[in-house]
Amino acid sequence: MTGAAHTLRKLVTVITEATLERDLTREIETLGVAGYTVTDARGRGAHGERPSHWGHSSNIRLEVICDTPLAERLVERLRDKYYPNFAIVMWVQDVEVLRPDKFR
Amino acid sequence: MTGAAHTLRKLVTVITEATLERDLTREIETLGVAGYTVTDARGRGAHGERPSHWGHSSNIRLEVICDTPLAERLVERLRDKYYPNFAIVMWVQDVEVLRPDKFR
Amino acid sequence: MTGAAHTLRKLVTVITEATLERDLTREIETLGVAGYTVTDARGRGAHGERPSHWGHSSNIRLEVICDTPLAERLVERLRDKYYPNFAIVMWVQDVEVLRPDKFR
Amino acid sequence: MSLGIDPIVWFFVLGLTAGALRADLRLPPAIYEFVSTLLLLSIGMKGGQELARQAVTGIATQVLLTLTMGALLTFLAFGILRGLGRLSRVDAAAVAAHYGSVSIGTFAVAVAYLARAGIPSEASMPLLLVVLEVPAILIGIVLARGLSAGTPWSSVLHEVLLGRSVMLLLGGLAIGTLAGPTGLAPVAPLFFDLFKGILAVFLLEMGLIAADHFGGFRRHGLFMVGFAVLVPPVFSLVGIGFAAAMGLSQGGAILLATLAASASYIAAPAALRTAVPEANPALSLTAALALTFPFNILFGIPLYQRAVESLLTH
Amino acid sequence: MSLGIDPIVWFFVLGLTAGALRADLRLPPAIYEFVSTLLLLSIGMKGGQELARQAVTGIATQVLLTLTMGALLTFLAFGILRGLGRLSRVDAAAVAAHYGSVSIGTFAVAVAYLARAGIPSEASMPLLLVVLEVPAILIGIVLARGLSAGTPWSSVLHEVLLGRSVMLLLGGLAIGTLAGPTGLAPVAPLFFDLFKGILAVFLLEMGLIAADHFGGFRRHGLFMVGFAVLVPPVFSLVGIGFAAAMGLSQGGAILLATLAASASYIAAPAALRTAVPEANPALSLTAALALTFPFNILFGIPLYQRAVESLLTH
Amino acid sequence: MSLGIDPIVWFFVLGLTAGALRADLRLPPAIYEFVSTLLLLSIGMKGGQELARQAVTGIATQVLLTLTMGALLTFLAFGILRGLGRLSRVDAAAVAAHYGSVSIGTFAVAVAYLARAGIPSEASMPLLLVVLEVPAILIGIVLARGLSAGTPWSSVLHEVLLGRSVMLLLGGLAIGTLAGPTGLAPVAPLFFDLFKGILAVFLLEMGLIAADHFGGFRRHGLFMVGFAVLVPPVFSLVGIGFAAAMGLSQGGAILLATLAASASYIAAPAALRTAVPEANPALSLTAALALTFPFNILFGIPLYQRAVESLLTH
Ligand SMILES: Nc1ncnc2c1ncn2[C@@H]1O[C@H](COP(=O)(O)O)[C@@H](O)[C@H]1O
Ligand SMILES: Nc1ncnc2c1ncn2[C@@H]1O[C@H](COP(=O)(O)O)[C@@H](O)[C@H]1O
Ligand SMILES: Nc1ncnc2c1ncn2[C@@H]1O[C@H](COP(=O)(O)O)[C@@H](O)[C@H]1O
Ligand code: NA
Ligand code: NA
Ligand code: NA
Repeated sequence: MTGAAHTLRKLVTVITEATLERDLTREIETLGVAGYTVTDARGRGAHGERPSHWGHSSNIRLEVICDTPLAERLVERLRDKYYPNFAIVMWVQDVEVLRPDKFR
Repeated sequence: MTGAAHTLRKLVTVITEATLERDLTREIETLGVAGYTVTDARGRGAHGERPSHWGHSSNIRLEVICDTPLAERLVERLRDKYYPNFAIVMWVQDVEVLRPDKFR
Repeated sequence: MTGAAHTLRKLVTVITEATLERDLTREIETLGVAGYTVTDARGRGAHGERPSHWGHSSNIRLEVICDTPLAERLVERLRDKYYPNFAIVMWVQDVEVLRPDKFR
Repeated sequence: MSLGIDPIVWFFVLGLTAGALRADLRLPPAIYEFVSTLLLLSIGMKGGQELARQAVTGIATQVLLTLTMGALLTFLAFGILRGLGRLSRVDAAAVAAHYGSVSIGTFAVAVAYLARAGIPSEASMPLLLVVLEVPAILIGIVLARGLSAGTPWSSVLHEVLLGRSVMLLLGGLAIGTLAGPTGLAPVAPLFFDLFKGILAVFLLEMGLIAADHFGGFRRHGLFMVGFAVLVPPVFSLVGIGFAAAMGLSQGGAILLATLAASASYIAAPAALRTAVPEANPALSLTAALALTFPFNILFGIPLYQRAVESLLTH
Repeated sequence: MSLGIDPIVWFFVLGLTAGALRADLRLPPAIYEFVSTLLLLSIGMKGGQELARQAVTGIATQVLLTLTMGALLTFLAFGILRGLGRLSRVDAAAVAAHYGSVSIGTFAVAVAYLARAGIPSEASMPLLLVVLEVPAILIGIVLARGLSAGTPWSSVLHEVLLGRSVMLLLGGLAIGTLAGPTGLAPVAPLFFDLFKGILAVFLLEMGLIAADHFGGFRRHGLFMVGFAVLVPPVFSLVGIGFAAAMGLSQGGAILLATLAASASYIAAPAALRTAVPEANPALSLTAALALTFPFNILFGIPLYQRAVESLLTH
Repeated sequence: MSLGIDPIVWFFVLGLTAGALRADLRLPPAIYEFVSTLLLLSIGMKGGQELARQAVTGIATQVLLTLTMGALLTFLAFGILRGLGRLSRVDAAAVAAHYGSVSIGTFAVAVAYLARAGIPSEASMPLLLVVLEVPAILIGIVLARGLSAGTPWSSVLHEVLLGRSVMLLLGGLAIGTLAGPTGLAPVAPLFFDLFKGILAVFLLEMGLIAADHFGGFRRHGLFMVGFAVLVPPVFSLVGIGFAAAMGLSQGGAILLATLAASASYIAAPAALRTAVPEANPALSLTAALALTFPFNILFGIPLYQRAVESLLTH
């Protein structure tokens, strides 16, 4: 797209256990990321089914837009801290954003 | 992917205040976009925390698949109309779709 | 991104009728996909408005990360089975994942 | 004896009005499910508590006759829709499944209506409600698809026989029978005293939902409108006939007439959507929800009472 | 006569405390909507049932005087905020809209307070509540934007006049009037007997929400704190004046004083956010929700009772 | 005196059955939270209203003895799980934390059971419930991790001490004490009259959830099954011993025995998941929820009543 001044950023998407929400968002703030978005989710993976109807076993879906170095740091931090013991999945994509200054 | 006849389209994702939903979807229809998808969300950004438990302060996450010119117009329209006074974030990605005719 | 060993996978996103959830996830498991994530959604498309407040007419948003051949098979399977009679939309993107072994 | 309009019906009218004005009174789906769960359990438990009290004879005959009636109504509806309406086979079958089956919300309003008028009815009625819900759906599917190998029968049967309404009604019946009136006393404040209030909230919500579906009519033509409004009184007569054959009391006959006249808008749509996806879901839902349901609630039930009074003079 | 603190107020205090300690007692939004729907219908129906019973005279005058009061309070608030507070025009107009309008939660607590004290009030009060909710919002929008072409008036009017609270209160009033006390008896267990319990749950939730908004004060300065706490007693005097002009009973006067003193935190924020997006929404919401609401609940209502007793000696 | 099965237990059985048949009766999470909030507040308020009425002596001793009991049960469970079960240290510690702590749902059923049997109990019991919930969780964490610097103690303590159940029970207790029976009268229809009905809905839901967790047993082996079923009666004896030491009445002793026998499936899993993530969460949850909870509800409580009757002859 060319009309507006678009810049590339990274979109990191994390699916993990709902009980981690507070922890995770604190982690994100500590890293200095400017914002995040969370939605409720359910699913299935290596840790079995995680339905949405019972607090302990539901998931969240977290999205963070940031620049590449921060995304790199975020992904590594979450991997080191949560991969060993939690149901968690992450992926990274390129996105065009409008106001790059909003997304360090 | 090559098996089916895939075509590139744009995916515009918008995170903004839940109270804007009606306004926003009307705007989208006016532009002539064929469809959209909305999920409930919460998050944090330049306008502070927006939790999901109190109507006034929750977010929505809106997705629109359309062709590049429409995406361009949509992004500019929303930017002009909502960026000055609302909590809003947008990003754009390329996606492959199956039936390009569905997504003008 | 280069810091960790990242690999490309496909992210297939499906928006469709909520009543199909059980069917769809069974289909996905049959194909041998390792996992999926579901969130509740609403929207508008060729089949009219699908609001979230009445079970029959609400949508789900399903995400599957897998390798290209599986994604190809999944998309074709869902297209053949559901496109003729259901409200359904799908798109495919490239994503970088951390542990490619998790996503056949 | 005429009773005037039951106040709970005003809640339905309020919902319809708000929906027509596009005012947003909608309750979250979670509340809709809570409220309907309470209603289903209440109806079942009320029946069960009576079963524990009365000696019930002839239940087997009643069940068989009810099954017959369900089948008959479904074929009747299918015939009308194919013959007069010239609907495609799948659409006719799908709509017939809805009209052969029943609306539990309508039944609840009729129960409240009888309570208000002080007319007793048989303890077995909630059981007949369950019995009547199921066969039409299965017959509709067979009418649409034949007995073809492609039909996912195992999941269809699972969905229909273990559906929410069947399980909650039967569960309530069982609990009511096991516990009896004394055993139920401690839970009566929630399940019995609040019944009409909860039903009022349910009707408010149904009014909003029905209003949402009015738009469907523009597309579906005059025949469907006529069908949705004329079938209820006609089918109610069939219901009264079967009630006579079963020897039901006046109250039981009014309930059976109402059941015959009502159309499913929850169990049938869900089952048909997966079993007969080629059928147009809006067709059945618009008719059942936006016309037949309001018709029965607002005009039908008093009408069926009068019909029972003049036809069944024991 | 002093009554001590109404126990339901303790639920609000529990919510505030839990919120301050960051303990998570929060109920899901679905429950908040359920509970507030029940409260709005209850308030309306109570009023309606009285209207069905009493011969009401002079309603037109009461409505007109109430509209006048709503306008007067909005202009008064605007003047103070511009003159003393030196707020920008849009911010002053937005806050004024909140304080000219009313808080239904506060009204519900006042109704419970009067019931506890055995003080009767006019059947028309819920109607005046509706009448008072609307004009301030419209005036606030005009104060902020002038009558400029840019204002989306049709959607603003839709949102304000067909808003949840207006529809449910008017709907409840209509149902109560149509059904009368006898007609409402079957739904009384839900709508009347549970009223105070439901109000307690509502106040618990409001305490948590109010606690969330305390943070806003650091940013919004001392003037707004003073405004939020001093306006209620001042405005209550205006309310008492109008109550005298209308010839309201003591109970009616206490309710009108409470309404004048209260600030909207539901209808006004929603309408202003879309109609006057340039206004800072946290400013109004923090004041109305985190200060004025608690002030009225905890101290205001007994105060206004005393003021009415000493000022209005019929 | 034997009472037969309490009808509310049938709701649990209905949930179990529906879950086993994979029928979807599930209520939305919002309703689960609403219902459990009402139960927690009710239990607290009932206790508080008694505290306002009775002169309570020796509460400090009761609290201290209860804390001791909580610690003792946790160490006991840990010893059995390590010694006989050969579980890893973290898993043994995590399961021990669940069994040293309590299940509030089980307590609610026991309260309803006593009410039905007309057996009074001490006003302090809800307080002891709170006191017993907390220490086991903290001890379990220390057993798993030692007092290592890595443990996020501040957030663990926040979660445990300001958790939903602690806050609502203490809040209810405080409100009940402050308001007393007269003050609570207006909210009694919601919090007291509906108590058993609400508990029935809660048990229906718990049956469904428990059924979901049965699958876990295939993986976790015979030892855990035995542990989950044998620990409750054994621990109940410890509870009875402490009840004797405290000089509790028969009703109080039955409640304390039930608390000792019950295992936490809400507070403990949440706290352990973040504090001891290495522990397998399915192990504890399956045992506590799918075996110990049903065992106590269906068989345990009457058993503990009999044990108290034969052991504590005052
Ligand atoms: N292949 C996948 N595609 C999409 N979502 C997945 C996939 N695998 C796992 N997930 C999600 O991530 C959560 C945790 O995954 P796991 O750690 O593999 O159990 C699951 O409950 C799913 O919601
Ligand atoms: N960097 C980000 N990544 C993901 N979501 C964001 C980000 N920044 C903001 N958001 C979302 O967009 C909403 C509005 O953002 P803002 O206008 O910056 O307050 C926030 O409440 C978040 O849900
Ligand atoms: N262009 C689009 N962009 C995003 N979501 C869409 C789009 N078109 C349809 N959808 C979603 O897919 C659902 C089914 O689409 P349809 O089959 O076109 O009615 C809709 O209810 C929307 O939630
Ligand atoms: Na029928
Ligand atoms: Na005011
Ligand atoms: Na225990």
